[in-house]
Amino acid sequence: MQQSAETKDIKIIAFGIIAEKIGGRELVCNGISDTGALRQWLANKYPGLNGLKFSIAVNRKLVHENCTFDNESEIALLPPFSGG
Amino acid sequence: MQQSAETKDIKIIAFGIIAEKIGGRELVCNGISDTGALRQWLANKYPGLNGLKFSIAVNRKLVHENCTFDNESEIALLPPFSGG
Amino acid sequence: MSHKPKNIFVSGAVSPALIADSIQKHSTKTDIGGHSIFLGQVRADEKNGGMVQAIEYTAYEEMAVQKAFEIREEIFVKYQLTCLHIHHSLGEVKAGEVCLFVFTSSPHRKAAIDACAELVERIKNELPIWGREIISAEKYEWKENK
Amino acid sequence: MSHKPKNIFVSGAVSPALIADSIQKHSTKTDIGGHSIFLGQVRADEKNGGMVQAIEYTAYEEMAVQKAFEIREEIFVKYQLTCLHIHHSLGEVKAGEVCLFVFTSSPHRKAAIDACAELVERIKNELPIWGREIISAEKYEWKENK
Repeated sequence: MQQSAETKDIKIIAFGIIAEKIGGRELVCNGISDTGALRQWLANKYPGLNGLKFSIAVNRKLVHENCTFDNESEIALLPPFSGG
Repeated sequence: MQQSAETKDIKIIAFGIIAEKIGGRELVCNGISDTGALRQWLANKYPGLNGLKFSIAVNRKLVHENCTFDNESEIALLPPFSGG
Repeated sequence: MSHKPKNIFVSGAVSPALIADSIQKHSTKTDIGGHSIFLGQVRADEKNGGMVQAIEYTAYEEMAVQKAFEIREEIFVKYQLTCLHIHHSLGEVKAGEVCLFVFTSSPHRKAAIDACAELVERIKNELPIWGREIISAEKYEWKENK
Repeated sequence: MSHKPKNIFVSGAVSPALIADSIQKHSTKTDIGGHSIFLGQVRADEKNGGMVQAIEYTAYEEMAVQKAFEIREEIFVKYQLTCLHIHHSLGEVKAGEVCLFVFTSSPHRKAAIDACAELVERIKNELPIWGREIISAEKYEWKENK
Protein backbone atom coordinates (compact mmCIF):
# COMPACT_ATOMS: atom_id res chain seq x y z
CA MET A 1 0.00 0.00 0.00
CA GLN A 2 1.25 3.48 -0.95
CA GLN A 3 2.05 6.03 1.74
CA SER A 4 -0.46 8.92 1.79
CA ALA A 5 0.81 12.36 0.81
CA GLU A 6 0.43 13.58 4.38
CA THR A 7 2.90 11.12 5.79
CA LYS A 8 5.56 11.62 3.14
CA ASP A 9 8.45 13.97 3.87
CA ILE A 10 8.26 17.31 2.13
CA LYS A 11 11.50 19.05 1.36
CA ILE A 12 11.63 22.82 1.77
CA ILE A 13 14.40 25.12 0.57
CA ALA A 14 15.22 28.40 2.26
CA PHE A 15 17.23 31.48 1.24
CA GLY A 16 18.95 34.52 2.68
CA ILE A 17 18.24 35.46 6.27
CA ILE A 18 15.57 32.73 6.52
CA ALA A 19 18.14 30.01 5.72
CA GLU A 20 20.41 31.57 8.32
CA LYS A 21 17.74 31.56 11.04
CA ILE A 22 16.70 27.96 10.44
CA GLY A 23 20.34 26.89 10.26
CA GLY A 24 20.49 25.62 6.70
CA ARG A 25 19.24 25.84 3.14
CA GLU A 26 17.04 22.77 3.35
CA LEU A 27 14.57 21.41 5.85
CA VAL A 28 12.05 18.62 5.88
CA CYS A 29 8.51 18.61 7.24
CA ASN A 30 5.85 15.96 7.40
CA GLY A 31 2.09 15.98 7.62
CA ILE A 32 1.73 19.50 6.20
CA SER A 33 -0.19 20.13 3.01
CA ASP A 34 -0.79 23.87 2.71
CA THR A 35 1.18 27.11 3.08
CA GLY A 36 -0.89 28.32 6.05
CA ALA A 37 -0.05 25.20 8.04
CA LEU A 38 3.58 25.48 6.95
CA ARG A 39 3.84 29.03 8.33
CA GLN A 40 2.36 27.86 11.64
CA TRP A 41 4.73 24.90 11.82
CA LEU A 42 7.78 27.09 11.03
CA ALA A 43 6.79 29.69 13.65
CA ASN A 44 6.57 26.95 16.30
CA LYS A 45 9.73 25.18 15.34
CA TYR A 46 11.98 28.20 14.63
CA PRO A 47 11.35 31.08 17.08
CA GLY A 48 14.22 32.92 15.38
CA LEU A 49 11.87 33.61 12.45
CA ASN A 50 9.67 35.75 14.67
CA GLY A 51 9.25 39.21 13.13
CA LEU A 52 10.93 38.27 9.84
CA LYS A 53 8.93 38.69 6.66
CA PHE A 54 9.11 36.00 4.02
CA SER A 55 7.13 34.77 1.03
CA ILE A 56 6.50 31.18 0.01
CA ALA A 57 6.97 29.94 -3.54
CA VAL A 58 5.29 26.72 -4.65
CA ASN A 59 6.78 25.28 -7.81
CA ARG A 60 8.73 28.50 -8.39
CA LYS A 61 5.66 30.76 -8.24
CA LEU A 62 4.98 33.11 -5.35
CA VAL A 63 1.71 32.23 -3.61
CA HIS A 64 -0.23 35.00 -1.92
CA GLU A 65 -3.21 33.10 -0.52
CA ASN A 66 -3.26 29.79 1.26
CA CYS A 67 -2.16 27.16 -1.22
CA THR A 68 -2.09 23.37 -0.99
CA PHE A 69 0.93 21.30 -2.00
CA ASP A 70 2.17 17.74 -1.87
CA ASN A 71 5.48 15.98 -1.63
CA GLU A 72 6.08 16.48 -5.37
CA SER A 73 5.90 20.26 -4.96
CA GLU A 74 8.99 22.47 -4.80
CA ILE A 75 8.50 24.65 -1.72
CA ALA A 76 10.75 27.65 -1.04
CA LEU A 77 10.96 30.29 1.69
CA LEU A 78 11.96 33.68 0.31
CA PRO A 79 12.86 36.75 2.39
CA PRO A 80 12.45 40.21 0.73
CA PHE A 81 14.50 40.37 -2.47
CA SER A 82 17.64 42.47 -2.60
CA GLY A 83 19.21 41.83 -5.98
CA GLY A 84 20.77 44.45 -8.25
CA MET B 1 40.80 107.51 -39.82
CA GLN B 2 39.28 104.20 -38.68
CA GLN B 3 36.92 102.29 -40.93
CA SER B 4 33.35 102.24 -39.63
CA ALA B 5 31.94 98.84 -38.60
CA GLU B 6 29.58 98.88 -41.60
CA THR B 7 32.34 98.90 -44.09
CA LYS B 8 34.48 96.23 -42.47
CA ASP B 9 34.26 92.69 -43.76
CA ILE B 10 32.33 90.31 -41.55
CA LYS B 11 33.24 86.65 -41.67
CA ILE B 12 30.43 84.14 -41.50
CA ILE B 13 30.81 80.41 -40.96
CA ALA B 14 28.32 77.89 -42.28
CA PHE B 15 27.62 74.23 -41.53
CA GLY B 16 25.92 71.18 -42.97
CA ILE B 17 23.59 71.61 -45.91
CA ILE B 18 23.91 75.42 -45.66
CA ALA B 19 27.69 75.24 -46.23
CA GLU B 20 26.99 72.95 -49.17
CA LYS B 21 24.48 75.31 -50.77
CA ILE B 22 26.70 78.38 -50.45
CA GLY B 23 29.69 76.41 -51.71
CA GLY B 24 31.94 76.59 -48.64
CA ARG B 25 32.29 76.79 -44.90
CA GLU B 26 33.12 80.49 -44.83
CA LEU B 27 31.78 83.58 -46.52
CA VAL B 28 32.33 87.27 -46.11
CA CYS B 29 29.77 90.05 -46.15
CA ASN B 30 30.05 93.77 -45.84
CA GLY B 31 27.73 96.53 -44.74
CA ILE B 32 25.46 94.23 -42.77
CA SER B 33 24.96 94.69 -39.04
CA ASP B 34 21.98 92.63 -37.98
CA THR B 35 20.67 89.10 -38.46
CA GLY B 36 17.53 90.24 -40.31
CA ALA B 37 19.62 92.02 -42.95
CA LEU B 38 21.93 89.02 -43.13
CA ARG B 39 19.03 86.68 -43.94
CA GLN B 40 17.88 89.05 -46.68
CA TRP B 41 21.38 89.32 -48.15
CA LEU B 42 21.85 85.53 -48.09
CA ALA B 43 18.47 84.93 -49.76
CA ASN B 44 19.40 87.31 -52.58
CA LYS B 45 22.91 86.03 -53.06
CA TYR B 46 22.27 82.27 -52.67
CA PRO B 47 18.97 81.23 -54.27
CA GLY B 48 19.92 77.64 -53.35
CA LEU B 49 19.03 78.43 -49.76
CA ASN B 50 15.40 78.95 -50.74
CA GLY B 51 13.17 76.71 -48.62
CA LEU B 52 15.98 75.62 -46.28
CA LYS B 53 15.60 76.31 -42.59
CA PHE B 54 18.56 77.56 -40.61
CA SER B 55 19.31 79.36 -37.36
CA ILE B 56 21.90 82.04 -36.77
CA ALA B 57 24.32 81.99 -33.85
CA VAL B 58 26.05 85.19 -32.73
CA ASN B 59 29.08 84.55 -30.54
CA ARG B 60 28.07 80.88 -30.15
CA LYS B 61 24.56 81.64 -28.92
CA LEU B 62 21.44 81.03 -30.99
CA VAL B 63 19.55 84.26 -31.62
CA HIS B 64 15.81 84.10 -32.08
CA GLU B 65 14.95 87.76 -32.66
CA ASN B 66 16.71 90.28 -34.84
CA CYS B 67 20.13 90.85 -33.33
CA THR B 68 22.85 93.34 -34.18
CA PHE B 69 26.48 92.36 -34.59
CA ASP B 70 29.77 93.85 -35.70
CA ASN B 71 32.94 92.63 -37.33
CA GLU B 72 34.21 91.28 -34.00
CA SER B 73 31.21 88.97 -33.71
CA GLU B 74 31.37 85.28 -34.55
CA ILE B 75 28.44 84.68 -36.89
CA ALA B 76 27.36 81.14 -37.82
CA LEU B 77 24.61 79.65 -39.99
CA LEU B 78 23.22 76.45 -38.51
CA PRO B 79 20.80 74.08 -40.27
CA PRO B 80 18.60 71.83 -38.04
CA PHE B 81 20.80 69.73 -35.76
CA SER B 82 21.16 66.02 -36.39
CA GLY B 83 23.72 64.76 -33.90
CA GLY B 84 23.51 61.55 -31.90
CA MET C 1 15.68 37.06 -29.76
CA SER C 2 15.53 33.61 -28.22
CA HIS C 3 12.34 32.25 -26.71
CA LYS C 4 13.52 30.01 -23.93
CA PRO C 5 14.82 30.79 -20.44
CA LYS C 6 18.49 31.73 -20.46
CA ASN C 7 20.89 31.83 -17.53
CA ILE C 8 21.28 35.38 -16.25
CA PHE C 9 23.95 34.69 -13.63
CA VAL C 10 27.68 35.27 -13.73
CA SER C 11 30.10 34.25 -11.01
CA GLY C 12 31.50 37.29 -9.20
CA ALA C 13 31.57 40.82 -10.63
CA VAL C 14 30.42 41.74 -14.14
CA SER C 15 33.65 42.82 -15.85
CA PRO C 16 33.96 45.88 -18.12
CA ALA C 17 35.37 43.43 -20.70
CA LEU C 18 32.10 41.45 -20.72
CA ILE C 19 30.19 44.70 -21.24
CA ALA C 20 32.47 45.80 -24.10
CA ASP C 21 32.15 42.38 -25.69
CA SER C 22 28.37 42.53 -25.47
CA ILE C 23 28.31 45.99 -27.09
CA GLN C 24 30.70 44.84 -29.83
CA LYS C 25 28.46 41.89 -30.72
CA HIS C 26 25.62 44.26 -31.59
CA SER C 27 27.54 45.97 -34.38
CA THR C 28 26.23 43.38 -36.84
CA LYS C 29 22.63 44.35 -36.01
CA THR C 30 22.42 47.42 -38.19
CA ASP C 31 18.73 48.05 -37.55
CA ILE C 32 19.63 49.16 -34.00
CA GLY C 33 19.72 52.94 -33.45
CA GLY C 34 20.04 53.11 -29.67
CA HIS C 35 21.26 51.02 -26.75
CA SER C 36 20.36 51.69 -23.13
CA ILE C 37 22.52 50.14 -20.42
CA PHE C 38 22.09 50.10 -16.66
CA LEU C 39 24.92 48.99 -14.37
CA GLY C 40 24.44 48.38 -10.66
CA GLN C 41 27.65 49.02 -8.71
CA VAL C 42 28.32 47.94 -5.10
CA ARG C 43 28.50 50.97 -2.80
CA ALA C 44 30.89 51.18 0.17
CA ASP C 45 28.09 52.37 2.47
CA GLU C 46 28.91 53.37 6.02
CA LYS C 47 27.33 50.95 8.51
CA ASN C 48 27.38 50.46 12.23
CA GLY C 49 30.75 48.76 12.62
CA GLY C 50 32.43 49.85 9.41
CA MET C 51 32.09 50.22 5.65
CA VAL C 52 30.56 47.73 3.24
CA GLN C 53 33.51 45.85 1.71
CA ALA C 54 31.54 43.64 -0.65
CA ILE C 55 28.11 42.13 -1.27
CA GLU C 56 27.70 38.38 -1.42
CA TYR C 57 24.81 37.41 -3.67
CA THR C 58 22.77 34.24 -3.53
CA ALA C 59 19.67 33.40 -5.56
CA TYR C 60 16.93 30.89 -6.04
CA GLU C 61 18.46 30.36 -9.44
CA GLU C 62 15.82 28.20 -11.13
CA MET C 63 13.01 30.58 -10.16
CA ALA C 64 15.05 33.70 -10.99
CA VAL C 65 15.88 32.43 -14.47
CA GLN C 66 12.23 31.52 -15.12
CA LYS C 67 10.96 34.86 -13.80
CA ALA C 68 13.57 36.79 -15.78
CA PHE C 69 12.31 34.98 -18.88
CA GLU C 70 8.68 35.97 -18.15
CA ILE C 71 9.70 39.59 -17.60
CA ARG C 72 11.71 39.50 -20.82
CA GLU C 73 8.73 38.27 -22.82
CA GLU C 74 6.46 40.94 -21.33
CA ILE C 75 8.97 43.72 -22.05
CA PHE C 76 9.32 42.51 -25.66
CA VAL C 77 5.55 42.72 -26.08
CA LYS C 78 5.41 46.22 -24.59
CA TYR C 79 8.38 47.86 -26.35
CA GLN C 80 9.79 47.67 -29.88
CA LEU C 81 13.10 46.04 -28.96
CA THR C 82 15.76 44.31 -31.02
CA CYS C 83 17.67 42.81 -28.06
CA LEU C 84 17.47 42.51 -24.30
CA HIS C 85 20.15 41.07 -22.01
CA ILE C 86 20.34 40.65 -18.24
CA HIS C 87 23.46 39.65 -16.27
CA HIS C 88 23.47 39.44 -12.48
CA SER C 89 26.31 38.45 -10.18
CA LEU C 90 26.35 35.49 -7.80
CA GLY C 91 28.90 35.23 -5.01
CA GLU C 92 31.12 38.05 -3.86
CA VAL C 93 31.26 41.44 -5.58
CA LYS C 94 33.57 44.04 -4.05
CA ALA C 95 32.67 47.70 -3.49
CA GLY C 96 33.18 49.55 -6.78
CA GLU C 97 32.51 46.45 -8.88
CA VAL C 98 29.47 45.90 -11.09
CA CYS C 99 26.81 43.39 -9.92
CA LEU C 100 24.03 44.03 -12.48
CA PHE C 101 24.17 44.67 -16.22
CA VAL C 102 20.92 45.32 -18.10
CA PHE C 103 21.14 46.01 -21.84
CA THR C 104 18.30 46.93 -24.22
CA SER C 105 18.55 47.82 -27.91
CA SER C 106 16.00 49.22 -30.32
CA PRO C 107 15.76 50.99 -33.67
CA HIS C 108 14.70 54.12 -31.71
CA ARG C 109 16.10 55.50 -28.48
CA LYS C 110 12.86 55.95 -26.55
CA ALA C 111 11.94 52.26 -26.58
CA ALA C 112 15.45 51.22 -25.48
CA ILE C 113 15.55 53.80 -22.66
CA ASP C 114 12.05 53.14 -21.32
CA ALA C 115 12.42 49.36 -21.51
CA CYS C 116 15.74 49.44 -19.66
CA ALA C 117 14.35 51.60 -16.83
CA GLU C 118 11.33 49.31 -16.41
CA LEU C 119 13.51 46.19 -16.50
CA VAL C 120 15.77 47.46 -13.72
CA GLU C 121 12.76 48.08 -11.45
CA ARG C 122 11.30 44.66 -12.20
CA ILE C 123 14.63 42.90 -11.63
CA LYS C 124 15.03 44.57 -8.24
CA ASN C 125 11.44 43.82 -7.19
CA GLU C 126 10.70 40.45 -8.70
CA LEU C 127 13.83 38.32 -8.95
CA PRO C 128 14.57 36.05 -5.95
CA ILE C 129 18.11 37.28 -5.32
CA TRP C 130 19.62 38.27 -1.97
CA GLY C 131 22.61 40.40 -1.10
CA ARG C 132 24.53 40.13 2.14
CA GLU C 133 26.64 43.21 2.81
CA ILE C 134 30.03 42.19 4.19
CA ILE C 135 31.36 44.75 6.65
CA SER C 136 34.17 42.76 8.25
CA ALA C 137 35.13 39.11 8.83
CA GLU C 138 32.58 38.91 11.66
CA LYS C 139 30.02 41.47 10.62
CA TYR C 140 27.45 41.53 7.84
CA GLU C 141 23.95 42.83 7.13
CA TRP C 142 21.26 41.45 4.86
CA LYS C 143 20.50 44.06 2.22
CA GLU C 144 16.93 45.19 1.56
CA ASN C 145 15.77 46.86 -1.62
CA LYS C 146 13.65 49.96 -1.19
CA MET D 1 33.29 66.79 -11.40
CA SER D 2 35.22 69.41 -13.36
CA HIS D 3 33.80 72.88 -13.85
CA LYS D 4 35.19 73.96 -17.17
CA PRO D 5 34.18 73.05 -20.72
CA LYS D 6 35.66 69.75 -21.83
CA ASN D 7 35.99 68.40 -25.34
CA ILE D 8 33.19 65.95 -26.09
CA PHE D 9 34.37 64.88 -29.55
CA VAL D 10 36.18 61.74 -30.64
CA SER D 11 37.43 61.10 -34.15
CA GLY D 12 35.41 58.32 -35.82
CA ALA D 13 33.37 55.71 -33.97
CA VAL D 14 33.23 55.38 -30.17
CA SER D 15 34.93 52.03 -29.53
CA PRO D 16 33.66 49.42 -27.05
CA ALA D 17 37.16 49.61 -25.51
CA LEU D 18 36.68 53.31 -24.70
CA ILE D 19 33.35 52.46 -23.05
CA ALA D 20 34.89 49.61 -21.01
CA ASP D 21 37.74 51.87 -19.96
CA SER D 22 35.34 54.58 -18.84
CA ILE D 23 33.32 52.06 -16.79
CA GLN D 24 36.51 50.65 -15.24
CA LYS D 25 37.62 54.11 -14.12
CA HIS D 26 34.51 54.45 -11.97
CA SER D 27 35.36 51.48 -9.77
CA THR D 28 37.33 53.77 -7.44
CA LYS D 29 34.21 55.89 -6.83
CA THR D 30 32.59 53.65 -4.25
CA ASP D 31 29.73 56.04 -3.49
CA ILE D 32 28.23 55.20 -6.91
CA GLY D 33 25.33 52.71 -6.87
CA GLY D 34 24.11 52.95 -10.46
CA HIS D 35 25.35 53.92 -13.90
CA SER D 36 23.11 54.69 -16.85
CA ILE D 37 24.57 54.57 -20.33
CA PHE D 38 23.07 55.51 -23.68
CA LEU D 39 24.75 54.55 -26.94
CA GLY D 40 23.65 55.88 -30.31
CA GLN D 41 24.40 53.43 -33.12
CA VAL D 42 24.34 54.20 -36.85
CA ARG D 43 21.44 52.42 -38.56
CA ALA D 44 21.69 51.00 -42.10
CA ASP D 45 18.36 52.60 -43.09
CA GLU D 46 16.92 51.92 -46.50
CA LYS D 47 16.88 55.06 -48.64
CA ASN D 48 15.99 55.94 -52.18
CA GLY D 49 19.07 54.65 -53.99
CA GLY D 50 20.38 52.21 -51.40
CA MET D 51 21.22 51.62 -47.76
CA VAL D 52 22.95 54.02 -45.40
CA GLN D 53 26.60 52.88 -45.29
CA ALA D 54 27.86 55.42 -42.76
CA ILE D 55 27.15 58.81 -41.25
CA GLU D 56 29.70 61.58 -41.57
CA TYR D 57 29.47 63.98 -38.64
CA THR D 58 30.53 67.61 -38.58
CA ALA D 59 30.01 70.11 -35.78
CA TYR D 60 30.38 73.71 -34.79
CA GLU D 61 32.84 72.41 -32.24
CA GLU D 62 33.42 75.50 -30.10
CA MET D 63 29.71 76.14 -29.66
CA ALA D 64 28.92 72.44 -29.09
CA VAL D 65 31.53 72.13 -26.35
CA GLN D 66 30.27 75.29 -24.64
CA LYS D 67 26.63 74.22 -24.92
CA ALA D 68 27.44 70.72 -23.66
CA PHE D 69 29.06 72.33 -20.64
CA GLU D 70 25.97 74.46 -19.93
CA ILE D 71 23.73 71.38 -20.22
CA ARG D 72 26.08 69.47 -17.94
CA GLU D 73 25.90 72.15 -15.26
CA GLU D 74 22.10 72.28 -15.45
CA ILE D 75 21.80 68.49 -15.19
CA PHE D 76 24.13 68.45 -12.16
CA VAL D 77 21.88 71.02 -10.44
CA LYS D 78 18.74 69.02 -11.24
CA TYR D 79 19.91 65.49 -10.35
CA GLN D 80 22.10 64.04 -7.61
CA LEU D 81 24.92 62.85 -9.86
CA THR D 82 28.46 61.73 -9.12
CA CYS D 83 29.68 61.79 -12.75
CA LEU D 84 28.48 62.73 -16.21
CA HIS D 85 30.34 62.09 -19.46
CA ILE D 86 29.47 62.82 -23.10
CA HIS D 87 31.37 61.51 -26.14
CA HIS D 88 30.22 62.24 -29.69
CA SER D 89 31.83 61.18 -32.96
CA LEU D 90 33.19 63.48 -35.63
CA GLY D 91 33.95 62.23 -39.14
CA GLU D 92 32.79 58.92 -40.53
CA VAL D 93 31.00 56.30 -38.44
CA LYS D 94 29.94 53.14 -40.26
CA ALA D 95 26.54 51.45 -39.88
CA GLY D 96 26.63 49.33 -36.71
CA GLU D 97 29.21 51.54 -35.02
CA VAL D 98 28.57 53.79 -32.02
CA CYS D 99 28.43 57.56 -32.60
CA LEU D 100 27.20 58.78 -29.18
CA PHE D 101 28.11 57.66 -25.65
CA VAL D 102 26.35 59.30 -22.69
CA PHE D 103 27.26 58.10 -19.20
CA THR D 104 25.73 59.21 -15.87
CA SER D 105 26.49 57.85 -12.40
CA SER D 106 24.78 58.40 -9.07
CA PRO D 107 24.49 56.87 -5.61
CA HIS D 108 20.91 55.87 -6.57
CA ARG D 109 19.64 54.42 -9.81
CA LYS D 110 16.73 56.80 -10.45
CA ALA D 111 18.89 59.94 -10.67
CA ALA D 112 21.35 58.23 -13.06
CA ILE D 113 18.55 56.88 -15.30
CA ASP D 114 16.51 60.09 -15.44
CA ALA D 115 19.55 62.31 -15.99
CA CYS D 116 20.82 60.10 -18.83
CA ALA D 117 17.45 60.14 -20.62
CA GLU D 118 17.19 63.93 -20.34
CA LEU D 119 20.78 64.40 -21.50
CA VAL D 120 20.24 62.33 -24.65
CA GLU D 121 17.24 64.48 -25.63
CA ARG D 122 19.12 67.69 -24.98
CA ILE D 123 22.19 66.53 -26.92
CA LYS D 124 20.04 65.65 -29.93
CA ASN D 125 18.10 68.93 -29.79
CA GLU D 126 20.65 71.48 -28.68
CA LEU D 127 24.15 70.57 -29.85
CA PRO D 128 25.20 72.00 -33.24
CA ILE D 129 26.18 68.69 -34.84
CA TRP D 130 25.18 67.46 -38.29
CA GLY D 131 25.11 64.00 -39.79
CA ARG D 132 25.32 63.28 -43.49
CA GLU D 133 24.09 59.81 -44.36
CA ILE D 134 26.35 58.23 -46.97
CA ILE D 135 24.42 55.94 -49.29
CA SER D 136 26.98 55.47 -52.07
CA ALA D 137 30.01 57.27 -53.51
CA GLU D 138 27.67 59.72 -55.28
CA LYS D 139 24.65 59.73 -53.03
CA TYR D 140 24.04 61.12 -49.56
CA GLU D 141 21.28 62.72 -47.49
CA TRP D 142 21.50 65.22 -44.68
CA LYS D 143 20.04 63.62 -41.57
CA GLU D 144 17.32 65.37 -39.57
CA ASN D 145 16.52 64.61 -35.94
CA LYS D 146 12.84 64.15 -35.15
